[in-house]
Amino acid sequence: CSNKKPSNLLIVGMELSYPPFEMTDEQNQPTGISVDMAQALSRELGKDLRIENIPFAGLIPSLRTGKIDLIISSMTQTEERAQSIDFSDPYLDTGLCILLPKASDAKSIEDIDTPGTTVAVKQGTTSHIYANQHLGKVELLLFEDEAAAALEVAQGKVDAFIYDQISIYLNWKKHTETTIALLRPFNQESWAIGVRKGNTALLEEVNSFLKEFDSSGGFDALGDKYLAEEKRIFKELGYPFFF
Amino acid sequence: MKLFLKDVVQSYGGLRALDGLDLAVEDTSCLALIGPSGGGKSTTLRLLSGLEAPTSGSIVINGQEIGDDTDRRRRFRKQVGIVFQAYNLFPHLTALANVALPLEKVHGYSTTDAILKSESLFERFQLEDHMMKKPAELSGGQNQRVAIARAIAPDPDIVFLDEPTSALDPEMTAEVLDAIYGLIEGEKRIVIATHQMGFAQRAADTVALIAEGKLVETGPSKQVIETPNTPRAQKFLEACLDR
Amino acid sequence: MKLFLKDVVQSYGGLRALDGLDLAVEDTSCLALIGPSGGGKSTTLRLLSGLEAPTSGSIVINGQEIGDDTDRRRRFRKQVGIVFQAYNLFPHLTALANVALPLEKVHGYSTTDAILKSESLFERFQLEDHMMKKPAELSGGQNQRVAIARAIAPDPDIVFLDEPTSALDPEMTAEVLDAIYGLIEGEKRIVIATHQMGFAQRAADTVALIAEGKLVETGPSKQVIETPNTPRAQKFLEACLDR
Amino acid sequence: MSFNSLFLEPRKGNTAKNKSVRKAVSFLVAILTLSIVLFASFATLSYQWNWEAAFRYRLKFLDGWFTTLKISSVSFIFAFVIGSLSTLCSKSRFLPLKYLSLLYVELIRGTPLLVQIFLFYYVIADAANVQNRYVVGVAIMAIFSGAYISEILRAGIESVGRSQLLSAKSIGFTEYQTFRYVIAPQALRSSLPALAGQTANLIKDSSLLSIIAISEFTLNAQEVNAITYSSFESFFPLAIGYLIITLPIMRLSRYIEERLRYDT
Amino acid sequence: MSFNSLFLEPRKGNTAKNKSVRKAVSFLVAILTLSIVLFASFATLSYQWNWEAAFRYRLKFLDGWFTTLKISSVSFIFAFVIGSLSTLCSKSRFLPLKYLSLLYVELIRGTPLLVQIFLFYYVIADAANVQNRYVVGVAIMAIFSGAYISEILRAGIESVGRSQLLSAKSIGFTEYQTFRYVIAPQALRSSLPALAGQTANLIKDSSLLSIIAISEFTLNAQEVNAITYSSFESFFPLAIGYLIITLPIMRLSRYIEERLRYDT
Ligand SMILES: Nc1ncnc2c1ncn2[C@@H]1O[C@H](COP(=O)(O)OP(=O)(O)OP(=O)(O)O)[C@@H](O)[C@H]1O
Ligand SMILES: Nc1ncnc2c1ncn2[C@@H]1O[C@H](COP(=O)(O)OP(=O)(O)OP(=O)(O)O)[C@@H](O)[C@H]1O
Ligand SMILES: [Mg+2]
Ligand SMILES: [Mg+2]
Repeated sequence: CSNKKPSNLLIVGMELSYPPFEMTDEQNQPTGISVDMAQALSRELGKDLRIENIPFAGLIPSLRTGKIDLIISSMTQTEERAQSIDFSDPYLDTGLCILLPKASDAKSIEDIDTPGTTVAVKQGTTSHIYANQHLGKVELLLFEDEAAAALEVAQGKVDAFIYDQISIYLNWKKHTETTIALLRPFNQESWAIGVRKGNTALLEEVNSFLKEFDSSGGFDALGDKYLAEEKRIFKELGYPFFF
Repeated sequence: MKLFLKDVVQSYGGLRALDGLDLAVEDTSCLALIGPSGGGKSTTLRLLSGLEAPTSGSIVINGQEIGDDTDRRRRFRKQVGIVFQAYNLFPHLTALANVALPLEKVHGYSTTDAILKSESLFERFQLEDHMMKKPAELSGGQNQRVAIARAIAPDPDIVFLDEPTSALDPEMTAEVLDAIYGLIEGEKRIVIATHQMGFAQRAADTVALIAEGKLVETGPSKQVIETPNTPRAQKFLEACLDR
Repeated sequence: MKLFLKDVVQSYGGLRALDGLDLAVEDTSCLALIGPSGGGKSTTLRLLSGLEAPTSGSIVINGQEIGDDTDRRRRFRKQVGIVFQAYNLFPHLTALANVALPLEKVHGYSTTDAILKSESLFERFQLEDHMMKKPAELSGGQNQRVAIARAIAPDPDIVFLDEPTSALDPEMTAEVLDAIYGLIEGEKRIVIATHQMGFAQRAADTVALIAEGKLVETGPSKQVIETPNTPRAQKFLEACLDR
Repeated sequence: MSFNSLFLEPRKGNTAKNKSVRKAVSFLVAILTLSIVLFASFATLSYQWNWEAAFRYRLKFLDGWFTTLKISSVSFIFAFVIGSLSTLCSKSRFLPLKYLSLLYVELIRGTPLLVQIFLFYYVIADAANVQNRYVVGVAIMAIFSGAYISEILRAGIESVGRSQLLSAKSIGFTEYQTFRYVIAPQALRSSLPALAGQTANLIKDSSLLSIIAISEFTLNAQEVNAITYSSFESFFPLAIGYLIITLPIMRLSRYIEERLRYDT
Repeated sequence: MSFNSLFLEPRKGNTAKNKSVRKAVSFLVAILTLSIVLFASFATLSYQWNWEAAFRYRLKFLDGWFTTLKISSVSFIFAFVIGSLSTLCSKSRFLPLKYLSLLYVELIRGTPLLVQIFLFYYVIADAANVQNRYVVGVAIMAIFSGAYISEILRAGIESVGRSQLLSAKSIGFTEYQTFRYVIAPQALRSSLPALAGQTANLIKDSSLLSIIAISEFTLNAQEVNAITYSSFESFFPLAIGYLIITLPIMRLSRYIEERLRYDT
């Protein structure tokens, strides 16, 4: 299917609802760290860029059926996903964190993994996969909408919400009076660019781009552009930062 | 039965179906309403039987005002039986259920008694073979007979019949005439609207001729039909085939 | 008009509405069907006018077989006019539209001509004031007159009338009689089902008495109605109020 | 056997013996046509099927299916009650009640269920201190479907002719009896197709309850999809699971419809 | 003014002068009741409102709203055509066609739109080499809604009495004329409430097209929600945006319904 379109076009799929990595600006144009990355990549490859806004669950099917060429959507590299698609070299390290109701006295992930505890995760994400594998005792609640999960914590309807670091931080900022956040990641994971299986030519091009982009300070610049405040606060708190 | 209608007006939209009808009948067992089509017979019957309230004017039957008051009209209706010109049977019920249901639900018969009573009426009107048919499966005259059966089944004090023999053959018309005599003997009172002058003369002791929403002439049936006084009545009755 | 029905059977479910009807009429301008209610008059009319196909048997009108073939029946129906016992006007159309629509759509009148023709018929039947009403707003007799107007408006070759005067007063009945005479003079042919023997005798030259789905007696109208031969016919006609 | 005798419906009254054969053959032809389109499409897709992964999660499917069945059947009962009450109110002479019912029907039918779930669960139920998400889920679905049912019943009631009401008055029926014996049976008959459709919708719409983390059928299927990355392998069982509930409802409705048919 | 004269609907024929006053007052009472419930609930929530963030994204809302409007109006037209054709087929004497229409209606009504979108976009449209996602989106919505409309029209057609058909035959109408002048107007009248409901559903259901990356109203609102972390601030505009489309449709339908009312 992939040869139905002009070859000088690079189609990148992402879910534009994950600030500040993938989002839209007030003019409804795609913007964010991943968008800038995609632009740099297309320049490097000498191709025109088209960004497709696709819900997370639709990304892998779209890639597999050739409707897009790449996934740059803050996608964590996992073994299961690697069976369906190929991943580039990782470009960002992060980990999962916890959002708790104000009254909670949990201090770590181990405190949460007790019978009778309800834990919210975003369905289909690595938080979901982690909980499935490591939190055997809790009652798991799946959310599609992370705002809903954060509200549940704020209203005390669930005992914890597990998600990646930046999301937990931003959600905590929305509910500062009712929630607390444990912002030290309790596991390690890394994000990578998704490429269709067998498309090794593109995979190699992407990998060499990433290497060069990193060494030329591209990621640091993006961090300063989009995450200046977070970078500062994380430094103050002594948490590791992405780039 | 004493009937007293004073300046009764019934408007439908702009049209005055009854346009100041005055009628006073001192004592009658059976009153026949005759007159040209569209003159207001059916409308008069609907008002007399308490189905509709007149736009204005007063209606008194046996000293009882059948006026504006909905509750009084409802109580009055329980003591009367009505045969509509278009029969108005319930299309979703069998002929038998059409007759038996009001007996059971309104007049307190047991189910068995209601059915027995209905069956005897069906026999009288030669409908034994058609009890289980729905109205749409009955012939015109069969529908009319079911409607008559429904009206007289609960032994009402007054029966209002709107052209009850229009779809009936001479044999059945005679049977209905018999039924009317029976009712009169049983101290019931009857008001019929009819176009059949022969039938009117035999059944009714009093006749009222209504045209253009007004009373034209009233009096003993033989006198009005055979030797009408007013020119309008004379003109109307001239054309009769069956006088 | 020549009519020939041989062993016609019409079954509804288990019931045989017509149970082997044989009728041969050599030459008639107007045939009247009489007989007890439920005897099969309306059914016979539906078959003769090609609205239904008989379960079995053959029907020939003027040498033309009105049989099983749907297309032939449809062609035949365009040349006939039908008045139903229950009028069957279209409830969503005004009285005027009920008459004018078939003129325009089936018989090729211009809209103006269709309306003019309809209006002249409404005048004839004294319906000028009721042209814009829907059927539910008309009195019983007014509905019946609209149905007659609809049937005769396109000058059909044969007109089938099912108790066309049942809801009409003597004056209007005379008017309908006149209309029938006019049709006969214009070489049209007519079949009427009726319970009014006086009307039958005046309008029809031939009478057929149908009872229990079979022919009882047929012959010139005066003879059959005044001096019937068979006992069944004698019994039926005995009860007549208007002979 | 000729083409006609195989594929044409016999005319009324014609009691052709091979009626059921015709039906079966024609039905097969219809199904085949559909299947061929599907197979041909999948063939061009060169999709690597992975049924095993989906099969491993069969319990998850089953769990979700039962949750959906339970939630939607309980919701339906309440929806019917709410819908009937709202229809009743819409016919009330007490105007504020009438308008409240109108507002209810229009606001609920006019806005997305998603918003309603959010508002109801996180605002109204929270204020009312109802914490059980299943109770709230059932309540929301009942309120949502109730608005549609109310409108369906209203239309059904208004389809009962005025002459029927006059007739009911004439035999002395009270308003309740008129409703019970005249209006309701006729209105129900004419509302049946729409009611069946609404029930199917209720069952399917209940999938939106996943937003408040009710692990119903669709959510569970999507979860399997997310875990095993086998979209079609989880969506086919999903479609079939819903059909197992909705098909009998639609067939039953058609059957009753046929049984209650009467002419006017 | 007494309680009665303010809140009770005047009886038929009573030409009370303060009719519109009554209506307005009662309507206000109804709206107030509703608002109070909402406000009271939000008061207990202690939610930090952030309307500014949502307002900054007004263009995104507008964009999505227009997309939804465009997609659903085009879909509706096709859905109506497809639905009518399917109804026609379901009345056909050619049995395979009849059963194909039956299968279409039951399979589509019986399975979730989500699955249909997935299957249609990733399999059938792909095989047919249609790449434009908006074209596919419109096609899916038309096919989906068409099944519901087909069932609605079928019910409407079957509500036309046999005597009407006999009457149409008797005046020499062809089958087409019978349909055009007798069946269609009566069926349309009786299907109108259900059709309006289905249209509202079509508009709202089109939000599921977000799964194939059509940036319609709901998706855009959810994105604003995700970007600005302000759920209710994006859901209120969402509800109102849908109401702006659906309310006029429902009102118009009621108005036409009232205008076309006739008694049988
Ligand atoms: N659709 C139907 N289903 C069942 N039985 C029917 C149907 N139509 C007519 N019948 C029966 O067929 C018989 C003949 O009916 P038909 O209407 O022809 O009588 P008719 O002579 O016109 O009577 P009437 O003078 O009362 O109009 C009746 O017994 C009637 O009940
Ligand atoms: N609902 C209505 N809307 C408008 N006009 C109506 C309505 N009901 C009756 N009318 C009109 O009122 C007048 C009287 O009607 P009514 O039915 O009382 O006449 P009738 O004497 O019974 O006539 P018929 O002998 O033809 O049955 C008629 O002109 C009729 O058109
Ligand atoms: Mg009358
Ligand atoms: Mg008859």
